[in-house]
Amino acid sequence: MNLLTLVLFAPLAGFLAVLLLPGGNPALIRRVTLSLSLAIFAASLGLAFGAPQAVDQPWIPSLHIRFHVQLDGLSLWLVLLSTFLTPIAVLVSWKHIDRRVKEYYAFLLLLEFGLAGVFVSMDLFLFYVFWEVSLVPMYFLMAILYLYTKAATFDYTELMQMLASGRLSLNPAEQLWLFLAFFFAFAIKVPLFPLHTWLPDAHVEAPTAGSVMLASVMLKMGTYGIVRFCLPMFPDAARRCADWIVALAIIGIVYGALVSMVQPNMKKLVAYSSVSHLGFVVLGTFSFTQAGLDGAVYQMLNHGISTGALFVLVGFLYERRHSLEIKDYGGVSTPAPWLSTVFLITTLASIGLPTLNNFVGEYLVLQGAAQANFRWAVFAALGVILSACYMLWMYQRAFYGETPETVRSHMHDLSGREWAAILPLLVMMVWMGVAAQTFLPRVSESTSVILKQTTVNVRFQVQAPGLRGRGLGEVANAR
Amino acid sequence: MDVILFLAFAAIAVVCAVNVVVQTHPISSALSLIGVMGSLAVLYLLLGAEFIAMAQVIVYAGAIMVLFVFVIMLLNAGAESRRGRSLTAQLLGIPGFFALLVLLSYTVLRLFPDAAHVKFGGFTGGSAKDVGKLLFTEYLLPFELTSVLILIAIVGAVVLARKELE
Amino acid sequence: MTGVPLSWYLILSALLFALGVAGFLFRRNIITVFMSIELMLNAVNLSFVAFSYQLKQVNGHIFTFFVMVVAAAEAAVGLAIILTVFKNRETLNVDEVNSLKN
Amino acid sequence: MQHLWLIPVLPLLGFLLNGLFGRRLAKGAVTAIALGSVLLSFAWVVKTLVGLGALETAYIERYFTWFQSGDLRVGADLSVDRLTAVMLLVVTGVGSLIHIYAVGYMTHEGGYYRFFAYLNLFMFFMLVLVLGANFLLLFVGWEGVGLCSYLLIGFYFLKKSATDAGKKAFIVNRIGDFGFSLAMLLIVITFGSLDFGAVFPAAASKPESTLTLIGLLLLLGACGKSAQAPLYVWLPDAMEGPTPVSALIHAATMVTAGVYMVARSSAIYLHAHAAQEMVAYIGLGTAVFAATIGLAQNDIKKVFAYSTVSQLGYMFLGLGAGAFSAGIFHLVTHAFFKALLFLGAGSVIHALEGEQDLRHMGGLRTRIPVTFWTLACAWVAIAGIPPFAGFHSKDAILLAAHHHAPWMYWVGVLTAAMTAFYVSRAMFLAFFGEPRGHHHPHESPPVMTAPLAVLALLSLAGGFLDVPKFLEPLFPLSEGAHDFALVAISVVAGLAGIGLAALFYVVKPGLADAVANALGGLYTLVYNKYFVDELYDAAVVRPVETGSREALWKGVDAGLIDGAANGVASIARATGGLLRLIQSGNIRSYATWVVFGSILVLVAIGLVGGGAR
Repeated sequence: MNLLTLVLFAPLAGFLAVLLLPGGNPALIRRVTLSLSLAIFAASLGLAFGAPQAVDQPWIPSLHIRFHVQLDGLSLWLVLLSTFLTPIAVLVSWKHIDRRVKEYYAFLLLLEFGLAGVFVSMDLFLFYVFWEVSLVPMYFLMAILYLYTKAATFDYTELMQMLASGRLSLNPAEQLWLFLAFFFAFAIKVPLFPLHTWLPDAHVEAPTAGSVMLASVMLKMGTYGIVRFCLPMFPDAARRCADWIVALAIIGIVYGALVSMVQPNMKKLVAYSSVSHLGFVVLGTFSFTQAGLDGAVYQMLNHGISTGALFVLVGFLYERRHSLEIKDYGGVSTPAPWLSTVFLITTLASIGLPTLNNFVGEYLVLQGAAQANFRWAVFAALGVILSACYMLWMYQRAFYGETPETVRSHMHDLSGREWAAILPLLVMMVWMGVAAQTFLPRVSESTSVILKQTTVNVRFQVQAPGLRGRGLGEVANAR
Repeated sequence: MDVILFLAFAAIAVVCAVNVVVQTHPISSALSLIGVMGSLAVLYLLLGAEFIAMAQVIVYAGAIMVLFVFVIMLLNAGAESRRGRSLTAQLLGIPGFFALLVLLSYTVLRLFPDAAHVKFGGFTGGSAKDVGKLLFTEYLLPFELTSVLILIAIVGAVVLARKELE
Repeated sequence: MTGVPLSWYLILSALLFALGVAGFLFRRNIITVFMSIELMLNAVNLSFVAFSYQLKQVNGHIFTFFVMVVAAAEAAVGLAIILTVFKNRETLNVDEVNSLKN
Repeated sequence: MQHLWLIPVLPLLGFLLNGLFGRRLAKGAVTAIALGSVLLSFAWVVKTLVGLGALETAYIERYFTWFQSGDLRVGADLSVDRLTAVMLLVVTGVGSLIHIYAVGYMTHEGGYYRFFAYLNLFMFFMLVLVLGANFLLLFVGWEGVGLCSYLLIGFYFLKKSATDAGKKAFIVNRIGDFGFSLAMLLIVITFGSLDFGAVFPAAASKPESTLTLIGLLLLLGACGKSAQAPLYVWLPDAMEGPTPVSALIHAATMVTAGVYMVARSSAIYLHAHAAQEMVAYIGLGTAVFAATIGLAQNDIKKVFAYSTVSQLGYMFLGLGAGAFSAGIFHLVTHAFFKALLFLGAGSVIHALEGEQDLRHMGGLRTRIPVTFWTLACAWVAIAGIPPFAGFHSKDAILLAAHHHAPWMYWVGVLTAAMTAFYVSRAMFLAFFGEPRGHHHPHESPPVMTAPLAVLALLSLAGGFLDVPKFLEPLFPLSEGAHDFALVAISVVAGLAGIGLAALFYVVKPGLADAVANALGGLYTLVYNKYFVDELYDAAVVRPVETGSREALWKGVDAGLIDGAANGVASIARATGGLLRLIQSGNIRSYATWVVFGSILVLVAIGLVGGGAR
């Protein structure tokens, strides 16, 4: 039983434990969930220090399905992000959730289990099982089954070895269709324009903690899947489709920003801004450059922290005023100066102010995009301008100006519990903005492997008809 | 001898099975089904499955069918009426029956073209001892689980029945 | 004497199974339908035992045993459900039981 | 080790202390922290520069790697060379004076601690900007000062106009940053690094077209930050902030960051001819354009704001003409006299309890003499009267412009005349003639007048600091001869401007209105700042906003995409309707389907031949 297994299954145990608690005592349930999630987070911190861990055991031997989980620089921080945000989600729903408390907290832990599982699974079937927590991606299922019929394994490591050694060869058409099936399933989750319209509605319906987990971690499942599986397994197809996908990503960046600008509802505004931010992640991924991939992964974490914080803060506002409409606010900074300050810092992080976290990720993504094709960077950088427009405009309307009586009577400053929820996020924003090197080397380690895999295969199949790969050589020459 | 026994009891089984299907009164169907089960028990013996043959008589013919008959009596079920047929069942049922029969037979024959001939005494591993040994070693967990299953079934049956009879 | 070919047993099994299916399809009395299911289970059991003979293994017997257990449990619960349905609807005709709520 | 990091970190500490605990601290403690941190920083600058001596080459200190990806490493490295030294002295020196002044100015304002926290934060970012040893660190400072500018312009956050102005400043700056970011990306692609030490020596060997593109993109960034056409629109609005802010950020330091950045990148511009030409054109155009608007403004701070835009144009002209050191020289002297002008204006406003309209002032010369006399020093300095500060630097730029292209010199002289005119106009309207307001002016306290006096001294004598000579190792002096005729012409132009203003506003007060009426439409155009704001609003802001709302959100998102999704859903519903016929609820028909399905499976097995081993 190593630490990885412990961290992975502790939430499941927690889920069962919370279910067994007496339902009539919500205070107890909240405390138990909070301490459990904190303990899990503490344990997961150990993952960052120890040697890379992996577990590989037969699971369903007759189908050659393995319980293969592994932690590398790509998954490590995403797992930590999930365990980090769960206690915060518990805290922000402390007062807000007053019915079916037991089920709510238990399922929060189950969600944590699923998310952590998605990020460490190295067996495609296992990945699918964990992924099932949220969505039924039929195309994905079909694609992995097809792969299984060809390779008779779901194990990612094995698949990659078979691909590299040529024992499993996919012709261009097969690669393309498999890639598209994988990508489509992931892209809905990201969500990539034009598959994003579910997101704002989902956020408006979800409670605060739901929004936080959805935006911060669950959306990352899509981008993680793309980086982990789509790129290394189907590099040729990925490169062939890169132009189209990047076009969608850029449209998403600009479009999400423009639509955010005119949202009257705070949650929708933040949701559309997510569309814009995640466009950056996809853009960086499909730039096929070291900087772009590093930036994309880093941006996943950044978005998790800063957008998570935004949803937490919008939740705080909602608890006070019971409205998400921006026009119902105004002059909040007079009665609640600290709340406003924290909101401002988060806003600034979200619009990519240097020394706060998003900047590093955005910069690296843009750098990678520029190396691949300078025009991409030009269009994507427009999103940076627009993000300032919509966030600051929202901030101005909600926080500045004279305070109407309706706001004054509801508004009070941050409570101790709220501080406990938001302060770790603030610390992370500054830390990740200033000391990016805490995180980046581990990320680079994994992304450089993935990058090499996408390049190696291209070299093998560069003669394939209709393939105009932008090999690493060309990028290197451009520098 | 083997052939005669097989043909005799196979014939009884088939006739009784047809009777199960064609009889309109459930009690007749139930009695015919007991006939099917009894003749199957003999066939099991022929195949060397002593334990299963006994279990077939005791559990199926004895316990389960008694339950059926009991319920039929309790509900005082009469012959079924002729109205309200399902069109789909009519249209697809009869061709379906034959198609299924043909296909099953075809598949079976194709899968076992050169299987051995069955002779009484050709396999003697089906005694209560052998079955028990396997049941309590290799299949211990499933066995225990079935006991839980039965317990749940009993509880479920009691709950369902009680609710309506109170 | 060379004995009976195994395929005869299997064909008998198929025949009984098909009869069970037919009964399931054509009968309207819910109890008869239920008995048709038992018939199908028996047909399958016969196959198991026959295979067991062929392979000279007891495992088939074990499966048959389990099928019997499940059949018993099923009969208990199924008949309880039939009782309930009858109390509620005053009918045993499956064609009239076509919606989950009254 | 000289511990360069202390220079920016000291104000940062001040910010943290005041920002976190300021509300609970006594006013005296807040003042002590704010002033102390900046003064200590200034002292540390002086100590460091003394310790570093001649600074023939850049002195670099490397602290830690900020982030690294592949070959690209960005470090938290600070460096000092002569250019940085000049900037450091200006920023911390003038910054300290303005901090002292602000203690007096802000005494009666709410949010005292917040103001000084922001001001300290600004100092931190500004110092990072000038100390940074690579483009990205420069960008950190660049964005950071933009943020502080946003916060300080919107300091009176109850006023919508103030927060609007703050937002506008930030967003317009962002447009500039767009250019700056792209320039950085291109620099990395071209040079493989962002370090000044790696980029500039390699510039000569790179293709001119790339360098030109980099230069133009950097220029876009500089235009945003330094309020050059067409991105100057935010600076006049920025006057909504408290006056010390206008002096510190929007006159002396932040807005000159663009000038600093272009000068810093001189190696690139020297090899990118077209880009450098563009710098000159933009500078000259802005200088004239803003000066004409300044002629007709009635708000004293707006006059100085347009003056700032115009003077920054001058600096760009100098840079574009190849006289980088002249541009920096003007930056320094401008920091002295423009800070003084703003602080003086603040003193006037303070004296008149918030009145900013020149038409309601007048005759203040005797009422607030200290303010008047210090302002007069700035006046002569900006008008280019020898031997005061503005004369030297403006002269250097004009000479370089003449060397570059004579017509630029003449336009520059015209601008100089206009500059002298509008500043004199403001001075005459405020301090001469009869009092037009109903206020009872009172002189400002010594804590405000003392910095004015120091700045007045610097404005008078600052021209004798030979900045171009000091910067010679970095920017070789142009060989243009010191042509006395050209100098004389520009001085005459300045004097003419003052004379004309005196004629209009002192000798014959009615004349100004008569001329304005005579000019009619032209006057209206200038008075309304050429309707640029309205033009931008109609051409960019409205279409984007309306387009986003009507076309994208309601059209594409709700209509097209959701429509398509709903279309799929309705197809599914129709299919479901068909399938619903099968879902009769009849158990036996279900069973039939099950049989049907198993038959299909069997057929499939038969066809595929599964099991036939």
